[in-house]
Parts: sequence; C-alpha cells; structure tokens
Amino acid sequence: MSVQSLNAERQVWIYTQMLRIRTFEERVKRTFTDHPGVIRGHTHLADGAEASIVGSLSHFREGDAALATYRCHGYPLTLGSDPKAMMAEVYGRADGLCKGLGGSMHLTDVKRGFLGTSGIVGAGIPHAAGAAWAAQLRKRGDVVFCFFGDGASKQGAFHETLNIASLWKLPAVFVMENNGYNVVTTTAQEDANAAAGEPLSVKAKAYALPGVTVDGTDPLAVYRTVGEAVERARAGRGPTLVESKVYRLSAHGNIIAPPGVPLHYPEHEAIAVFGKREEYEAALRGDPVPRFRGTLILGGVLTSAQADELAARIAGEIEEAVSFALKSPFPKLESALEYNYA
Amino acid sequence: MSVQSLNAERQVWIYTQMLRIRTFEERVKRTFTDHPGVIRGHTHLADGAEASIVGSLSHFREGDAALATYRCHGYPLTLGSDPKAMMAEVYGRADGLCKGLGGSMHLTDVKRGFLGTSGIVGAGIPHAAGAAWAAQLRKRGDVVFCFFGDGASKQGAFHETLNIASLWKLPAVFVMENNGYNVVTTTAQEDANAAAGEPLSVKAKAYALPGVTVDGTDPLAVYRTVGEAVERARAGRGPTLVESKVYRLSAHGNIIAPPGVPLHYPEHEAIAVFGKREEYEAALRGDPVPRFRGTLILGGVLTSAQADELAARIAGEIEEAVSFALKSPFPKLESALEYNYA
Amino acid sequence: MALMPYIAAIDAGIHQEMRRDPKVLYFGQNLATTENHAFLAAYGPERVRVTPISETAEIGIAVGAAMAGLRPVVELYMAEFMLVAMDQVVNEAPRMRYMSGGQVKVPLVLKAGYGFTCGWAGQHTGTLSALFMGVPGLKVAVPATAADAKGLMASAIRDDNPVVFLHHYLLTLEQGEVPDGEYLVPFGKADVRRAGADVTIVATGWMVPRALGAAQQLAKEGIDAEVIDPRTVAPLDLDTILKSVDKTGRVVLVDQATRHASVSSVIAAELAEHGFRALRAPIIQVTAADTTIPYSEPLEAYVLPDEARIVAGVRTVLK
Amino acid sequence: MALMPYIAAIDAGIHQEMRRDPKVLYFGQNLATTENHAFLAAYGPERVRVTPISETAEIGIAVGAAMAGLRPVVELYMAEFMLVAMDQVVNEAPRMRYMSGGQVKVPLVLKAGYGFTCGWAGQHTGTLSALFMGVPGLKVAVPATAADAKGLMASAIRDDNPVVFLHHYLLTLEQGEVPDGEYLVPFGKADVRRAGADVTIVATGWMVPRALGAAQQLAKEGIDAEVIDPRTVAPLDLDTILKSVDKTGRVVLVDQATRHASVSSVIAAELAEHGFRALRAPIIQVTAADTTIPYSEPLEAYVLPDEARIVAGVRTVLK
Ligand SMILES: Cc1ncc(C[n+]2csc(CCOP(=O)(O)OP(=O)(O)O)c2C)c(N)n1
Ligand SMILES: Cc1ncc(C[n+]2csc(CCOP(=O)(O)OP(=O)(O)O)c2C)c(N)n1
Ligand SMILES: [Mg+2]
Ligand SMILES: [Mg+2]
Repeated sequence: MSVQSLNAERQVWIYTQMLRIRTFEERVKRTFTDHPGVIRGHTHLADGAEASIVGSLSHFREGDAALATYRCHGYPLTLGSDPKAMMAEVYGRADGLCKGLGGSMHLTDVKRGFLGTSGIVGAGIPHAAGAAWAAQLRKRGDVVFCFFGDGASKQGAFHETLNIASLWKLPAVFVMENNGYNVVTTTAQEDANAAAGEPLSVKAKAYALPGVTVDGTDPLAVYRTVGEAVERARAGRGPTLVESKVYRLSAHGNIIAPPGVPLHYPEHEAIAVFGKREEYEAALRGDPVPRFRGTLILGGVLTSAQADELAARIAGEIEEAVSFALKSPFPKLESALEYNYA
Repeated sequence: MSVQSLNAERQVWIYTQMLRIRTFEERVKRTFTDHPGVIRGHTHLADGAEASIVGSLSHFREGDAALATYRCHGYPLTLGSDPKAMMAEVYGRADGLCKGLGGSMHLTDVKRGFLGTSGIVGAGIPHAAGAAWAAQLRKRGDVVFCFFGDGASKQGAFHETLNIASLWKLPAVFVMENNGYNVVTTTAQEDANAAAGEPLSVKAKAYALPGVTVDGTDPLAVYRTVGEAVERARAGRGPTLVESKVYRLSAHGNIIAPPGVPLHYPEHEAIAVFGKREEYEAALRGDPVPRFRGTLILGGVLTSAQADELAARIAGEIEEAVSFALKSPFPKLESALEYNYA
Repeated sequence: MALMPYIAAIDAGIHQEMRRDPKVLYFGQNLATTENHAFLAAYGPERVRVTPISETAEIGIAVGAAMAGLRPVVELYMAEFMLVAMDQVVNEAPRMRYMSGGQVKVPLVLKAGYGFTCGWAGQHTGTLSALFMGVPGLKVAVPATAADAKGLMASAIRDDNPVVFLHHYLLTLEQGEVPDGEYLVPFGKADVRRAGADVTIVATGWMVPRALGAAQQLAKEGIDAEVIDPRTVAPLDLDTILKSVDKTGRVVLVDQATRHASVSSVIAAELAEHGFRALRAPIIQVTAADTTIPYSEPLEAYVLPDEARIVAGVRTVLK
Repeated sequence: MALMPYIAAIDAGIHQEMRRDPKVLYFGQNLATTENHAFLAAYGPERVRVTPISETAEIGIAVGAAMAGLRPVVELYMAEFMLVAMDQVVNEAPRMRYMSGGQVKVPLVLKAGYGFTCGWAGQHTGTLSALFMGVPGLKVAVPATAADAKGLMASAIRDDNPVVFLHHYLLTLEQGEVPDGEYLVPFGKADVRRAGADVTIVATGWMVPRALGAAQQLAKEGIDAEVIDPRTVAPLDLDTILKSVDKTGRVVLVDQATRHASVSSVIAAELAEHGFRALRAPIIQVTAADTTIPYSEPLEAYVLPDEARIVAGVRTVLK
C-alpha cells in the first residue's frame, strides 16, 4: 500500500490499533494492583511506542514476518492476535498464546507472522535476518520487520547482522525504537553518537545502508518512512535502518524482586532516578495516542463521539481478555516437559 | 616525537625494524622446509605489513602498551623483544618468550609493553581498551596500540569496544591492518562498506570517532597518520580508528592439518584460490621493504652498501635466533601444569 | 556482626575491597548513572562507570584492565548475559596468563545473579555454574548466605585470577548475620551447614535452605542428615565431602541445574571414583527436570528441585 | 561401501541432504568464495553463502531461518568460535520452540571441529561437548568414524531440533568404510565398538581409537574390554552403557576434556545412581590434565589422555 492510499478507513485502523495497544498495556499494568501475584517475572510495556509499532506494521502483508524483543505486546495485537490468548499468556494460563510457557516476554503467534522474541538484548536481530533470508528465497516480495531498542544497537549482534543484511540485500526493515533509555541509562550515557549529538541512524553508514530517523510518535510519519523502507526491501534493494524516536511512558518494567515481594510498576526513570519531571511531562503532552485522536478529529476522519465509542469498545475487548485470562486454568503440570524437542 | 623530528637515524631505525620483521618471518617460513615438524599448529606471518607495524610503533614510548592478534611476530620484534626467545617460542622450547606454552599465535612480552594476543578474532580489541583505561587512570599520557585485521571489524567485539572507547575517550589507537583478506575471503565479499566501494575507516562514524585510511605500505605515511592519532590520545582527546592498507605477501597461514601431515605455507590465496596472479604480483612490486630501502637510498639517508651491510647483520641475528631456538630444550613436562593460576 | 540482606552483604564486600585498594574498579550496565549512586559517590567516575549493553566489551575490557594491573569487578546482573561474551569468560580471561607463560595475571570478578526462577521464564533463570567450573584458570563462587556473600566477594576481588561470582537471585533479600570489618571467606573450603551421621546432602545457592529444610523434616523421623555447602565449585572442596561420605556412606546431591549440566554430576563422578569404597547406596541426584524453565507458576515449581524431592532422595539412599 | 576420509564423509552427509531437500542451507566463513566451491557449484548462491567473521549473526541467522522453515547448516570450523555466540547456541536456538509453546521448530546444525591438539595451543584445542550436552532442546553429535560422520550429519540435518555436530579435528583424514547412498545413523544409539566381558570403556571422538588401542593391549594380557562409543552425548544412550556395566561391573570413562568439564563426569554420575548395584570397583575417569593446552609438543602429549593411561585405568578397576 503506498502512502497515498492511506484513506480514512486505514487511518482509523491505525488509531484503533494504537488505542488497543494502549488499553492492553494499561490493563496489564493494572493487573499488578488489581490482581497481585498474577503476573510474575518481568513485564515490559509498549505505551508510548504505539504510533511507531502500528505505523510500521500497517505495511505488513500476508507472508511477511515480524520479530521483536521482550517488550512485545504491541506487535501481535496489531497483527491480529487474540487479546484473550495474549492476556492469558501474560497470566501464565493454559489458554495462553504460548500455553503459559513463555509469558509476557516471549509472545509468539506464528499464524499471524509474529515469529518470536528474545529476552536477550540484540539476540533477536539476527533471527530477523534469518527469516529475511527465507523470505528472499521465497521470491514473493515478502519482508521481515525487526523491532529492537536503542540499547540493543550497542550489542555486537546488531553490528554483525546489519553488515550481513546489507551485503546480502536481505528484505528486512530494522526498526530501532529509540525511547531514550536502556533501563536507567540515557542514550547519551551509553552511545557515542548520541553523546556527540548525532542521531543513531548514523550507524547505518558502517553498513553502507540507508539510515533514517523518524518521529515515532507520529503514526503517519512512521507510515511514510517505514513504507519507503518496505518498498525498497520488497523490490530487492536491501534493508534500511529506521531510528524511530519514541518515549516510553512507563518505567522500563515492573520492579525486579524475588517471590513474595509484591511486584509493581515504579515511576518512570526520568522522574524516579534523574528527577527530570519536566522531561517526562513534556513526553506526556506529546502522547501519541491522544495526539493522533486529535489529528483524526480535527481532520474530520473521526468524530469525537465515534472516538469515544471506539474507546469503549476497546475497553470492553480488553476487559474481556482479562476475565478470560483470569478464568483460564493453569496448564497441566506435565505440559512443562513438552515442547523442548520437536 | 613529532613528524618533523623524524631524522635520518630514526628513518634508518624504521627500515631496520622492517627488515628485521621481514627476515624473521622469512626464516620462520623456511623452518617448515628446513626443519619439518619443528613448528606446529598455525603460524601467521606479517610479511607485507612491516611498514604499518613499524610506522605505528615508532610512536611507542615507555608506559605505552600494544596488543595484537595471532599474526603477532612483528610487534614485539619492533618493541625490542629478543628474537632468540621469540624463535624459541615459535619452536615450542623452554627458552621461549612464553616458555613454550603459547607458541606463534600468543607471543607476549610484558616487559616491553607487548601485553598479549588473542587467537580469537576480535577478542583482543576490548583487551586493548581495558589496558587503555588503566593508562587513562595513570594520567601520564600513556597510549595503547591495538592491532587487528580487517576481518576482525566484522566481530561484535569491535563494535562494542569502539563505542565505549569513544564514550570514555580512552587513550587508544585502533590500527586495522586491512590486507584485503580474511583467510580466503576478500574484504568486498564480507564487508558492506568494501562492497560499496567505501573505505573501512567509514565505520568510525558509528562511534563518532575520527576514522582515517592510510597507505600501510608507506612507513612515513603511517608514521604521520598514527602519529596524529597518538597525539590525540595522549592529549586525552580519545581514540582514533586508523585503517592501514597493506597486502600480506604470504598465505593466511601454514596449511591446517592433523599431526603426521607435513605443514607448509601454500601460495597466497589471490593465486591459489582466485587465480589472480596479477594482483599478487602488483603487491610484490609495491613490497614495502625494498621500496623503503629505495626511498632511503635515493634520499641519501642510506647508501646501498650500508643497506647491504644492515641486511647481512640482520640475517646473522635471525640465523642466530634459529640456532638458539633449535638448541633450546623442550620445557620440563610438569611445566605444562604451571601458570594456570597466579 | 550485623543483620543484613544477602545483596547488601555483597555490596559490603565490594566496598571493603574498593576502600582498601584503589586498583579495584566496578562497572557494568545501569549502575552509576546518577551522582547519587553509592559506589560512584564513594570512588568517583575513574573507578566506577556505567557501560552500554556490551557484555563482550565489558568483560574484554576487564581482561585488558586486569592485564594492565587493575582489579575490575564487572556487574553483569544475570548469568545468562555472560553467554553473549562466553569467549571472554572461558577462552580469554583464564587463558592469558597460561599462554604468556605466567607473564600476566588476570584478576577480575564477574558478578552475576542466577537461578531467578520466579516467572522469568526460559532465558533468564538458568543455573550455569557447571558451565564455568571445569575451565582451568577460572574460579567460581556460589555463596548461599549473606556472610559468605561478603566474604567470598572480598576474596574474589583479592584473588589474582578471574573469578565468576554467582549470587542466587532468590536469596537477594534473605537476611543473615554478617561479620563487621574486614572479612574474607577462603575459596575451596566447604561449609558443613548441618552436621549429621546418616546421609550427606550437598547443595549450593538457593538449594542450601531447601536442603536444610529437608534435613529438618528428616530429623523428625530420626534421620540425621549432614548438609554441605561447597561455597566455591572451582576450586571444589572434595575433601570435606569425602570425609562426610566416609562417615555416612550415603549421598544425595542437590542442584538447581538440569541434570546433565549440573555441578552435582561432577561431584557424583568424583565420589564414584574417590569415595566408592565408602558408598553404601547409589548416589542420588536431585536436579531440575530436563527442560527450559516455564513461565507459569505451578509449572515452574513442578520442574524445580524442592524439599519433598530431597527428602525422597534421602529415603531412596537409606533404603 | 567406499573408503573415504572422515572429512569427506561429513561432506557426503551434507550433500545427501542438500540434494534431497531444497530447504537445506549451508553457510559459514571462508567457504564458497569462488565458483569452484563444490557446494556452491551444486546448489547455488541462494543456499550456499560465505559469511563474514560474525558467529553471533551467523548462528542467529540460522535460528531465524530455521524458525521460518529452512534447515541451515552453519560451518563454524572450530568449536571455540561458538563461544563468541554462545547465547545463540544455548539460550536462543534450543529455547524458541519451548517458549513459543511449540509453535516454532528450530532445525539447524552447528558444524564445528574440536580437540585440535597438535600445536594449536590454548584457545583452539578444547573438547567442549559437555558445555552443550546438558541444555534441554539441544542435541549433540560426536562421530568417531567416517561412517558415523556421514550418517550422523544426515540425521542432524533431518532432525527438527538444533544440533551441535562436533567432528574431531585429529580424525580429519582417518579413512573409513562409508555406506553408499542414503545413510542415516540414529541419534541416541551408542555403538559397541568392541565387545568384552571384563571391563567397560566409554570414549568419544579421538579417544575411541585410543580406547580400542588400549583394549588391544589389554587383550594380550587376557583382559577383555568392551569399548562403547555413545556417538551422540545428547541424547545419551545410557541403556547400552548400563547393560555393559551389568555384565562387567567395572568402568573406565575416557574424555579428552578436563575432568570437571567432561562428558565422562556426567556418565559417571548416571552410573553412580543407576548402575551402582552392578559396580564392583570405583569408576575411573581418564581425562585431560586440569590445564589449558600448552603449545609445545611433549607438553601437549603430557596433558592428554593416551593409551597408557587408559590401560592404567583399567588395571586400577580390575584390582
Ligand atoms: C545481553 C543482555 N544484556 C542485558 C540485558 C538486560 N536488559 C534487559 S532490557 C535492557 C534494556 C534494553 O534497552 P533498549 O534496547 O533501549 O530497549 P527498551 O527496553 O528501551 O525498549 C537490558 C539492559 C539483557 N536482557 N540482555
Ligand atoms: C571468532 C573467530 N572466528 C573465526 C576464527 C578463524 N580465523 C582465524 S584468523 C581469521 C581471519 C581474520 O582475518 P583478518 O581479521 O582480516 O586478519 P588477517 O588474518 O587478515 O590478518 C579467521 C576467520 C577465529 N580465530 N575467531
Ligand atoms: Mg530503549
Ligand atoms: Mg585481513
């Protein structure tokens, strides 16, 4: 689909997915208070990155694939995964997307092209390149979307993979969601380009690749930028590195604690650690979800009543997912021993 | 020492070291035919890279350190290591630089600032950065020279280390000896910048570092380029990536074979594998050692008789190293169990 | 003596050594990003630094800094993150001294948590000690108490060799009495955590409290179990274990790892050679089930060794 | 049947599967850089590619390609080179299926040589099988003959799981009879390389010929040794070993690895539990000395297990 053809319906679709992600993530977060103990381990939310995720995946078509990190709720939701199965997975239940074996960090929905995630920073980047090799061999113009964080670009896996992807002209789009932080480290504290005031897309030069930076809070800008990269990849002209600038609106993840300590989401690190409340509040003012709602309403694409109705419908959908997940039984104990081997 | 002060004596010193390296390497190679079985495993020669090695290390001063790869004979020789102990090490003898425990790939001479080598591609690059941190803390303007191949720049270790070195302004000079090959793979076959016709020093952009390319067969050019990088590092202004373009005049290493098969050096891959004899012959015509000899003689720095005399003296020195090494006993068996722990 | 959590005791060990020796560095990801950080405030940015997510460079830098005379402590958080840099851990740090014929030493500490089995699922929960224990030149500490955490960390920093210091994540907040002032626990000295005459139980890390719990249960039935915590698995204090087996003739080895990747296998093998004459029953290993760790809570509990399984193991060897 | 070197037999196994299944890929460093390369010529650049020195990406790409339906074989040359990518080997490839609840499978082969103890010194000579054998989801093949090399490689490629295929470098040119045409050797089936009644010797890789040599020496003294080659260490065919021990009551385990990083420890531990009643003597392990491998020839020989030490081990268990 070219940028021109982004009709009203499609714009509403984008907004709908953004809102579904936001609602899902807020509901996940509320689980920590509403149903303590139901979510375990480490959960990472995508709130703030919705425009980037949906703007990118609006180019996804049958045969394409997407891979991501532990911060993975947004992608399958956009690709059509059932939020009931997703929530059940986050709650560790038998009806979970991954039968309760993977949890929040490892959502996978192969039927919808969401091939998997790795919880190890950077490790999923070569996986995406491998899937792109498979796509290249199929010769149907399929593309692989590879999502990862700014921090991941400091792993060797990023470097090694982009070089090969460029050499082999793999049909992949590398979307770096630069949310300004790796946990409690700012990008400028850990990245030499950032420290020098340069965009992270400069790194593409080390691989003779196009590198572009886009405002990841604007779904239409992401749509256009990623769209060009996708076209390039489908045409066999190789991969692109897209730096998509977002701001995560929650902390990195829930607190890290041994069993027995109730988990919760702390305040965002900008406030809790750096005391930069203004930074966080500026991000909140630029919150992509209400902003895009405003754009659509101002543009006459959506009425405010329609938007409210949509929000209510989505709230219901996600509420249903929670009820479903809470009712879903735990997996049978022996199922813990299945699936190690095919 | 600034570029201006490169007086005749110093130029002759550079040539002398270059010739010592060449003579040492040719003598090592001859061991395979003259004394079959004496050298084991895998030996990698530096012939062709002499100008780059000596031009770089002519800036080495007390307190500095150098680290390199398995292709490591040239550096300690330049830094003043005893060729007798070096040859004894290559022959696995008790009087070896590393007591016969390391062999050709792992020459180390801490007293002369040659801290060590890794046989794992890329692995030594962070070691050099670590030594540079130590140098930084000493606050005496000490610098660390880090030598590695073009192929090594495809390892994650290269990427991760250069980013940190840049961020921390470590006093290191990263000298990439680009000899056009990783074993039997040409640089353009494995490097996206090279495939795009770009110099490999472009990679420095991904780390907001200066990246320069120099003709590594010209010792004076290397002297100047590395000199600037060293000055920058000593002044606390951080590291530089120097791509030094050389051509290795021998094959990657001796053949790889199990015990019982006599080892030998095959022809250079350009000829043996790619059938590009012209490429190799062009490199031979540009051979840095006779070329610099010519430069010095033409420049009146050295007479041809003096040069011959020097060659004879060096031949004698290296011959002596061989005799010494051949006479040196094997290490005591139990010494194999020492040195695992300090 | 002061009561403090395991995690605070580790910090105390690092402080003890950093105060004492200006050559000790401490660095890693997500630490010291503000001036309030305790170590940064105390020792300054020359010695305390945040790193990017670059384990290969982090550990490689530690190797180089150690070769150049410093004593780096690398904060790695989770043992699995060492896997991306495994070459530096097992094929660089412990080899450089040897290959140089003893010219260099490589004193460094790789501090990493492990065994975080509380919903961290498949990639963050491993018990990896056995991956490191057999590498010549490398030492491996696995403290199970706050006191050992402090004392072994301090000894690790003072050791002239590379040390993998594995703290158990599930013990993070466990309180324990920790000696004040300079405190060192030697490497290679097992601790007999409970003396007993009928059976020897060997366990490390989070399995130690499980083993002690099992011993308590067994005591009620009149079974007197000895519980040994090796504290370091490289070097491994076989003498203490052999002495115990000489007395009891029966052994249960407990390990949170999967069976074929366990320290318990290595101990069993040593006992099968050197303790064979004393053995009066098969050596039972109580390990995790042979599976990646599942996310869901009951499944996770199902695959891990627990008190009941240790008790059952003891019953088997007493049959 | 055709007589061919071990290395050619591995190639034959790859060819067999590449001809049969267009989904099989073969790639790695320094292969297929000219059109004359046998695999490139036969299967073309879509399926056969040279890679940069980027093991993390190479293995990671294999994982992704496998998840997307292909069957990659990665040429890694030396087992140590997997260490820079260890996360992909032990924490990605074998976990993806499990964590997805069985949605994906990850059929791939990591082909790597090991044990190159002929002057390759400290960093290129390791026997790393034990590092991989305990990881759930991962299989590990260690062929000792040309026929097994072909048959296990073919089975590895057909297997729907990640397989680490470790060929022993010192066997590279060893000739062996190899069945023509389609040939598969099943995983998890040990081979009794010599039947015997008095003692069981278990060995893999280059240690198999050493063990057979020792058995021959012992035969002259009237000692009848059974020599078992497990051929794959994950899955490990314990039944065959246990059956043998039932008969002989005495075991010597031979491993080129250092003792605490050995497959032999794992086998010993299994026997100490499941074969205990049959054992009439301590389980002796004959392994490498606890050291990084030295460069110098006599020192290298000194630290490695050899026939004499195997014979000595057998004498000990027969005492
Ligand atoms: C190799 C590795 N090192 C460290 C971690 C711990 N860790 C998990 S998420 C994370 C931050 C990643 O930051 P970024 O890539 O920017 O992604 P974000 O979480 O901001 O989306 C870190 C350090 C890990 N999972 N893997
Ligand atoms: C991680 C790793 N992968 C592969 C190898 C095998 N290997 C040894 S040298 C070499 C080529 C290195 O090429 P380059 O860096 O250009 O250095 P050069 O040998 O040309 O000086 C390779 C692939 C290795 N030693 N380590
Ligand atoms: Mg981030
Ligand atoms: Mg090269």
